[in-house]
Amino acid sequence: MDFVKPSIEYAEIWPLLVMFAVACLGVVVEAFVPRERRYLVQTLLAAAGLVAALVGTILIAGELEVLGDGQARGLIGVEGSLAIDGPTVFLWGIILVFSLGGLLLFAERRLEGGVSAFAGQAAALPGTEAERQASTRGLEHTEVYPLMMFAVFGMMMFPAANDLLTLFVALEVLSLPLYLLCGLARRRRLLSQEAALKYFLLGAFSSGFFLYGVALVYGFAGSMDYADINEAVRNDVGNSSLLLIGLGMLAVGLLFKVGAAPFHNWTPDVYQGAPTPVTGFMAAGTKIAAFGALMRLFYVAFGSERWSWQPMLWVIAILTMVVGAVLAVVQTDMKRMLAYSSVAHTGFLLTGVLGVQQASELSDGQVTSTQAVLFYLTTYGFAMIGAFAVVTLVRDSGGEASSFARWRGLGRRSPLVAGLFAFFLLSMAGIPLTAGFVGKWAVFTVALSAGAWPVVIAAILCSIIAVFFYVRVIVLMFFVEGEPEGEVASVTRPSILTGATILVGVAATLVLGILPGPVLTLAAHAGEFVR
Amino acid sequence: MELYTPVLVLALIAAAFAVGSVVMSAFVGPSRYNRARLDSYECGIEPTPQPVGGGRFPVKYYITAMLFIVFDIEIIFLYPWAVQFDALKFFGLVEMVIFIATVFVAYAYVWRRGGLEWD
Amino acid sequence: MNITAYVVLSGILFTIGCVGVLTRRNAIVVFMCVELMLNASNLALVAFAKQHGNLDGQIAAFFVMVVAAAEVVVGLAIIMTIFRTRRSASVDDASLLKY
Amino acid sequence: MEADDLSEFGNDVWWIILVKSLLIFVVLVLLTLFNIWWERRVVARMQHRIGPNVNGPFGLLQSLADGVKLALKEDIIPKAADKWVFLLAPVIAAVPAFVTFSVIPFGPVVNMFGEETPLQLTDMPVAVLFVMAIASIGIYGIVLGGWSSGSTYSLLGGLRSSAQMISYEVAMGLALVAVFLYAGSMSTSEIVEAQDDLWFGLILVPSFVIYVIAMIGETNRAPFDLPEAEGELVGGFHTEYSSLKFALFFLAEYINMATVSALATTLFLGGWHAPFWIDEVWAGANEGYWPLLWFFGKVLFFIFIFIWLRGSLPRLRYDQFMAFGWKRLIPIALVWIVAVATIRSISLDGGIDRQYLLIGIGALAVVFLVLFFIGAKEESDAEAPVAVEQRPGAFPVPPMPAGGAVRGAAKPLTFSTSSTVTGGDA
Amino acid sequence: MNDFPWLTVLIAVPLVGALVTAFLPKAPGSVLPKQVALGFSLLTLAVGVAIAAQYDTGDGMQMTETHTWIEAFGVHYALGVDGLGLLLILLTVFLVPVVFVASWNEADGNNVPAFFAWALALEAFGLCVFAATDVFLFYVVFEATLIPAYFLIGGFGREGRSFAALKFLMYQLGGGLVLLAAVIGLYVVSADAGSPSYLLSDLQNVEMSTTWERWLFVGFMIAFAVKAPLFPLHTWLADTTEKATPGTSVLLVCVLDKIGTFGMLRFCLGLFPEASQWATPVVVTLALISIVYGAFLAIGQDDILRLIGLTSLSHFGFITLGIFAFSSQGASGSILYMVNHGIGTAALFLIAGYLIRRKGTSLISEISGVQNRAPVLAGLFLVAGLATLGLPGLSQFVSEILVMIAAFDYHWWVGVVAVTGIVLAAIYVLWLYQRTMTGPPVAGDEGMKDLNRRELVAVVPLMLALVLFGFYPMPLLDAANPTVDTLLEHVGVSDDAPSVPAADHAEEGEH
Repeated sequence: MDFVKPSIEYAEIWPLLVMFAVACLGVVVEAFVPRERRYLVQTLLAAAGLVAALVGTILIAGELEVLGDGQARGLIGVEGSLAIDGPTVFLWGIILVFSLGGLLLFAERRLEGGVSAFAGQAAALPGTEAERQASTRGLEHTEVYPLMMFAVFGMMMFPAANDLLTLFVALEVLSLPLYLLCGLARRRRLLSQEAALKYFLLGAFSSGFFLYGVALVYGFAGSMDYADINEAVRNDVGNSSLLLIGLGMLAVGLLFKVGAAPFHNWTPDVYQGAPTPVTGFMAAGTKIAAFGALMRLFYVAFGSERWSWQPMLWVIAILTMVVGAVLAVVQTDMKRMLAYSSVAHTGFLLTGVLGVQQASELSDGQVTSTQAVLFYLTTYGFAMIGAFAVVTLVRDSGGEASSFARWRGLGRRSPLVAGLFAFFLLSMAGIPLTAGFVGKWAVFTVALSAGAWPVVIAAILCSIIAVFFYVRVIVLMFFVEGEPEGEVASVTRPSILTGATILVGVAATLVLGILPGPVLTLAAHAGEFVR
Repeated sequence: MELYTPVLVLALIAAAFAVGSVVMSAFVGPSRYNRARLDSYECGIEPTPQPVGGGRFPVKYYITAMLFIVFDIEIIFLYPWAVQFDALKFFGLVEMVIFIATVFVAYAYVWRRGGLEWD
Repeated sequence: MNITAYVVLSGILFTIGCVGVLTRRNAIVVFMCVELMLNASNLALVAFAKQHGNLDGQIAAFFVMVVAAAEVVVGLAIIMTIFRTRRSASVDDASLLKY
Repeated sequence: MEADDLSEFGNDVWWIILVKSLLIFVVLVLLTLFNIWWERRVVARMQHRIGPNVNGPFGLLQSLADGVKLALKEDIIPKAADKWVFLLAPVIAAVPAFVTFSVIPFGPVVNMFGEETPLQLTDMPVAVLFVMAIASIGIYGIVLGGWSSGSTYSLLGGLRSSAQMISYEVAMGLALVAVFLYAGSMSTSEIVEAQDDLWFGLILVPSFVIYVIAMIGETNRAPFDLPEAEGELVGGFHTEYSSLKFALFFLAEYINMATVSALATTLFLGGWHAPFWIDEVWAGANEGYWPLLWFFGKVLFFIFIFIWLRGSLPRLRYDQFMAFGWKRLIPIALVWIVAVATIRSISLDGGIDRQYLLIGIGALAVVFLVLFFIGAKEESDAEAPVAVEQRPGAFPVPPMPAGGAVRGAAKPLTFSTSSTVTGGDA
Repeated sequence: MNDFPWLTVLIAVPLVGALVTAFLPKAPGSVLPKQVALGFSLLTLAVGVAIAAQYDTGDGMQMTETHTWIEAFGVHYALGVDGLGLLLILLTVFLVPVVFVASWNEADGNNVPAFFAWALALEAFGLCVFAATDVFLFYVVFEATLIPAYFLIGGFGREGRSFAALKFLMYQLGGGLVLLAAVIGLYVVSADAGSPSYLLSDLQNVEMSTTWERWLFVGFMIAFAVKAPLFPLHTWLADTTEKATPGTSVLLVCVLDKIGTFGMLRFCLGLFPEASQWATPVVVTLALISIVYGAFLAIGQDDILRLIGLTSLSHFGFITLGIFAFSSQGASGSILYMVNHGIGTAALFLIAGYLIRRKGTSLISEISGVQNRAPVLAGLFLVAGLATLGLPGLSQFVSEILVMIAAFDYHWWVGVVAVTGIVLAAIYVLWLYQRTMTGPPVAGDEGMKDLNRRELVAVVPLMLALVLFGFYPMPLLDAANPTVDTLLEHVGVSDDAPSVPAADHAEEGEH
C-alpha cells in the first residue's frame, strides 16, 4: 500500500489547536490545582486561550492568499479536511468574540452571592442534604471552563470542516460539552437536567440522521471530500436517489443544530432549562458555527445541486420563521420567548442562505449571500448574548426570574437595564439604527436577488409578528399600569464581567446599526468559500 | 468471505454443544420440587426482596464502564496505527504521542478526582 | 461486489432505531436506539467503502465509534442524573419544560 | 498486503474445514478436562497432598467423572430468575470461548488427508482484534448470568466480574500494540512468522509481563478471582447455576485460560516455532506436525503458571486489584507503547536526530512522573462521599464505619513470640 | 456658505438636545429639562430659518450633502432640500417649540426629561426624513421616528395608552416592513442595472420592468398609506390621538403623518411615475373614501381628540387626492395643504388640550358653554375650527380650492365627492363648537380659567400663520411650484390649464 505522508498546515490552524490545548490544559488544571485556586486559574487560562486564538485568527486573516479566480481567499489544509478561508476566519473571529462574552458570563459570581451559576456538585441529588452541603461549602464545578473550551473548539472546527467526516466529528465535539453544560444549573436543577436530557436525546437522534446522510452521500460520491462530492454531483456519476436522501438527512442534522423548524423543538426547552450563561453562549456560538457549516456544505459540496436543495430551504425557511414568530407570541417566559425568537432568526438566516447565486449573476459590489449571512450572524450574536446577559441580572428570591409576570414594570424600577434590554429586543426586531435591521436588510436582499420573493414576503410578515412580541415585552417593562401582583424581580448589580458583556453587546449593536460599513466590508472581504 | 466461514462452522458446533448441554441438563437431572430451593441463595436466610428491574448498581460501575469505553476506543486507534507504523514513521509517532497525551489528560483528571478509587 | 444487501440491511437497522427512538419511552432504550442508528450508518459506510474501493468509509466508521462512545459517556451521565433524581428513566416523566 | 499473505487461508474444501473445526472443539474439551485434572494435581502437590488419583490412570478421568456427575444434578431455575436470559447466559459465555480458537495457529502448512492446509482453522487481517472482540462477548454471558439470577450475590458477582474483565482487557489490549508495531500485522499467522528469529516475549518484555498479568485478571483466576470470592460473594455470578449450565461456565473459564495462553504463545513466545533454537540444530522441528508439540508445550507452560499462581498467592482485595489495573498497568502500558514506537521510529528512520528523540523521551518521562507522583500524596481532592439517602425499598445495609470505608493495609499482626510452632502438613 | 452642512446641523441640534435633555436630573418639578429642550427647539428653528433664508426657489435640490455610508449596500448619507422638503422642515421646526410651550406641564408627574427628549428625537428624525435624498437613509429614519413616537404615546397620555401605542407601532412597523421589502427590491433593481445605489438621483435613471415598478410602487404606497393615513389603513389614528397627549398628537398628525404624503410625492411619483399613473384610479378612490368616511366618523365622535384625529383622515384624503390628480394645481395644493393642515390641526389639538386639561374630560357630551367661562379659548378654538373647514381668508381655504380644481379637472364626479367632504367638515366643526362652547355652562366649572399667557404664546403664532397664509399664500406656493413642475415633468403629465400665478413672485422667496 502506498502511503503518502500527511501534512498539516500548522501555521494556518493554530488558533484551533490553541483552543484544543487550552481545553486539555483546563482538564489538567482541574486535576492538579487545589480547589480554591481553580476558579481563577481556569478563567484566566480560558480567557488567555480565547484571546490568543483571536489574535491568531486576525493574523491568519491578514495572510490568507487570494486564490486564482479572486473570489476566495485561503487554502484547504490538513489533507483536505479543513478549509481555512475567508468565511472560516471570519466565523472564527466572531465565535471567539462571543465565547469571550460567554466566558465572562460563566465567570460571573456576584449575582449568586459569590458562586457561579453552575451547580455546586452536579452529582448531588437536588433537594438533598448533600446538595445543601455542597452549596454551603461553596463547591463549584470549574469543569465548565474546559467544557466550554471544547465546545468552542468544536464550533471553530465546524465551519472549517471540508469533508463530511470532519464535519461530523466537529458536530459532536461541539455538541457533547453543551449537552453537559445544559444540565449544570445551580438553581432549578430538575429543569436543567431535563433540558440536558432532551437536548441530548434529540441531538443524538439528529446526529444519527446526519451520519446516515454522510454514509449515503459517501455512497453516492465515493468520497467524503467536498470538492470530490461536488465533482461527483456535477458529473452525476452515482445513484442520485442516494444523493437526494443523503442530502436530506445531512440537512436534518444541520437544521437541527441551527434550530430550524420542524427540528426546532429542543430550542425552547433547552434555552429555558440551561443555565442562562450557557444559553447565551450556546445561542450565539452554535448558530454561528452551524450556519457556517451549513453554508459550506451546501455551497461547496452541493453547489451544483442547488436546484434540489433551494426549494427545500425555501419551505423550511418559511416554516421556521412562521413557527418561531407565532409561537413566540404565546410565551410567558423570557428565556422561552428568546428561544422562539432565535428560531425565527434561524428562519431569517436561512433566507440569506438560500439567496446564493452564481458569481456571474451578481453585479459588481452587490451583497453576496455569504456576506449577508456572516453579517447577520454577527449582529444576532451580539444581541443574543447581550439579552441573555441581561436576563441573568433580573432576579427574585428564587434566582433568575424569567417569567413575564416578574418583569412587569421593570422599566420603572431599573430604567437602565430595562432600556438596554429593550434595545436588544429592538435590534432583534430589526428596527432601523440597530444592528438587527442591517442584518435583516442584508439577508432579505440576497434572497430577493435570487428570486425568492415568496420567502421574503413571508419573512416580512413574520417580522411584523416578531415586532409584536418584542414590543409586548417593552410594554410589559415600561407601560403596564397598575401595581403588579405577586413578587416582582429586581435587577441585581452585576460585577464588571457581566456588565462588560452587556455593554459590549449594546455598543456593538448600536455601532453595527449606524455604521455597519466596516464589518460588512470585512464580510465581503472574507469572500467566498474556497472550493 | 471464505476466511470467516470456518469461524461460523466452529461457532455452530460450539453452539450446538452448549445449547445441547443446557437442554440436556433440564432432562437428565432429577427434578424434586422444593420451595426453598427455588429461592435466591442467601446463605440460608430469607432472600431480601428485589426491586423491580433487577436492583441498582453502584455508580462506580458506570464510571468504570465509561473509562473502559474511552480506553477501548483509544486501542481501536492504536491498532491500525501500530500496524501501519512503519509507513507513518516519525509523523505517526508525533501524532500518536499527541493522541495518547490527550487521553492521558482525561485519565489524569479521573485519577485525581477519585474516579479510580474503589472502596 | 454487490452491496445492495448491506445497504438494505443498514437501512432496516436505521429504521428500527429511528422508530424505536420515536416510540419508546425509556430514556435508556431511546438512547440504545440512537446507537443502533449510528451503527446502521457504520454498516452503510463500510459497505460503501468496499464498493468504492477506498478506505474513507472505514475510517469514518472508526470515528463514528469514537463519537458513539463519547455519546454513551455523556448520555449515560445525563440519564443517570435524571434517573437518580426521579427514580424513573421515562422520557414522558421529564415534562417540567412546556409551553 | 494482507490479502497476499493470507493466501493460504480460505481455500480449504468444506470437509477439511469441518474436520479442523471438530478437531479444535475436541481438543479444547479434552484440554479442559486435562487442565482441571492437572490443576488439582499440581495444587495438591504444592499443598503436600496427592490430588485425584482414583479414576483412570493417575486419576486422569476424574474431570470427566465430575462432568458426568454435574450432568446428573438437578437443574434449578430460581423463581426470581429471568428464565430465558438465565438459560441463554451460559451459552453466550461458552460459545465465544470456543470461537476464539479459530484463529490460533497450531502449526505451519501440513498435509492433512492429502490436502495442503495450514494447521489453523482460519486467519484474517484482524485476527487478534477478532479474538479480543469475541472474548468480550463472553463477558455478556457473565453479566447476564449474574443479572438474570435475580440474586444479590449473583448480581454483584456479575458486575464485579465484568468490571474486572473490562479493566484488564484495556491493559491487555494496550500490551498488544507493541506486538503489532513490530509485526506490522494483526494476523496471527503473520505475527508468528515475524517471530521466526526472535520472540517478541524477549524484546518486548514489559508488554509480555503486562499481558501475562492482564490475562490472569481477564480470566478471573487467582489471585484475581474476586468475582467468585467465596468469602464475600459465595459463588459470584454463578451462585444460582447448577448442573450442566454451571458446567458450561466452568468450561468457558478453562477454555478462556487456554485461549489467553495460546494467544500469549502466539504473540510473545513465537507460536508454534520450536523453542531454544532447536530448529537450528534440527531443521525438521518447524515442519509437519511437530510444531503442535512446541505449541501445546508452551500453552501448558502458561497453564502451569496459572496453577502455580493459584497455589501460591492469596487473593487480592477488590480495590487493590482495580487500582493495580487502572493505576499501574494502563499507564505503564501507554508509556511503553510510546517508548516502543520511538525506538522503532529511530531504527526505521536514521534521518532523525536522536538527540531530539532522547530529549523528547526525557520530557515525556518527566511529564509522566509529574502526573503520577507529585500529587500522589494529596488525595484530599477525591469528592466527599455523597450520602445516599436510604429510601424505602432499598437494601438494608449496615452503616458505614465512621469516617467512611477503611482504606489501606491493616496494621501488621503482632504475636507474643513465646513459642514457635513448627508448621505441619495441611 | 454652501459647503457648510446646514442640514446636518439642523438634524444634529435636536438630536444633541435630546441626549442632553435625557440625562438631565429628573427631580419632580424641575423646569430645567423643559427650558433646555425649548432652547434646543428654538435653536433648531433658528437653523431652519437660516436654511430658508439661503434657499433659492427654482434651483432644485439644494444644500446637498453626500457621503458614502454603507458602501456594500450602495447607501449614502445624502441630504438635500427642495421646495417640498423645505416647507415641511419649516413646519416641523415651527411646530416643535409651539408644542413644547403648549405642553409645558403635560408630563408633570411623569418622567419629564424623557418626554422632551423623545420629542426632540422625534423632531430630529422627522427633519432627517424630509431632508433625505437617499432611499435607504429615508427608510432608516422613517422607521426610527417610530421609536420616539412609540415612547411618547406609550409613556405619556391617558389610560389605555399602552395599547394605543402598541397598535400605533404595529401598524406603522407593518407598513414599514412592507416598505422594507420594496426598498430591498429597489436595491435588487439597481444592482441588476449596474452597481447598487440608493441615491434618488441614481434611482431615477434606473430602468425597471413594469412588473417590478408596479410591485415596488405598491410596497411604497402601502407604507405611506398607513402613515398618511389613508382608508382602510387608518384605524390606528383615532385611538392614538385619543390616548396620547395633545402635544404628542400634534407631533404625530401634523409632522409625522406628513411623511406619508411627502413620501408619495417624492418616492411614489419620483421613482415610479408609470406605476403611479397606473394606480391612480385606486388611490383616488381610496382618497375619496377617506375624505367622506373620515368626515362621517368625525361627526359621530363624542371624544374631542378622536374627532380631531378623524378630521385629519379626511384632510389627508384631500392631500392624497391632490397628489394623484396629476396636475400642478393638485400637487401645489397638496403641498400647501400639508403645511396648512399642520398649522390648523395643531391649533385645534392644542386648544382642545387646554380645554381638556381644564375639564378633566374629553367627552363632548360632558362639556358645554365654555365660551361663557373662557371666551378667549372658545374664540381661538372657533378660528382654528373655521380654518379646518376651509373658510376663505384662512389658510386652508387656498389649498382646498387648489385641490378642488384639480379634482374637478380629473373627473367631475371626483370633484363632487370631494366637495361633500367640505360640507361635512362644516358640519363636524360647527357642531363641535356648538356642543362644547355654546349652551349653558356645566355646573362645577365655575373656577375654569381662561387661557394663561404661556398657553397664548403657544397658540397665537399658529393663529397668525393661519391668517397670514390665508391671505398671502404666495411664499408657500413659490417654494412648492418648482418642485411640482419637475415632478410632473418626470411623471410625464403636462398641464393643459395655466399654472398658478406664482411665476413673478419667484424671486421673493422670503417669509
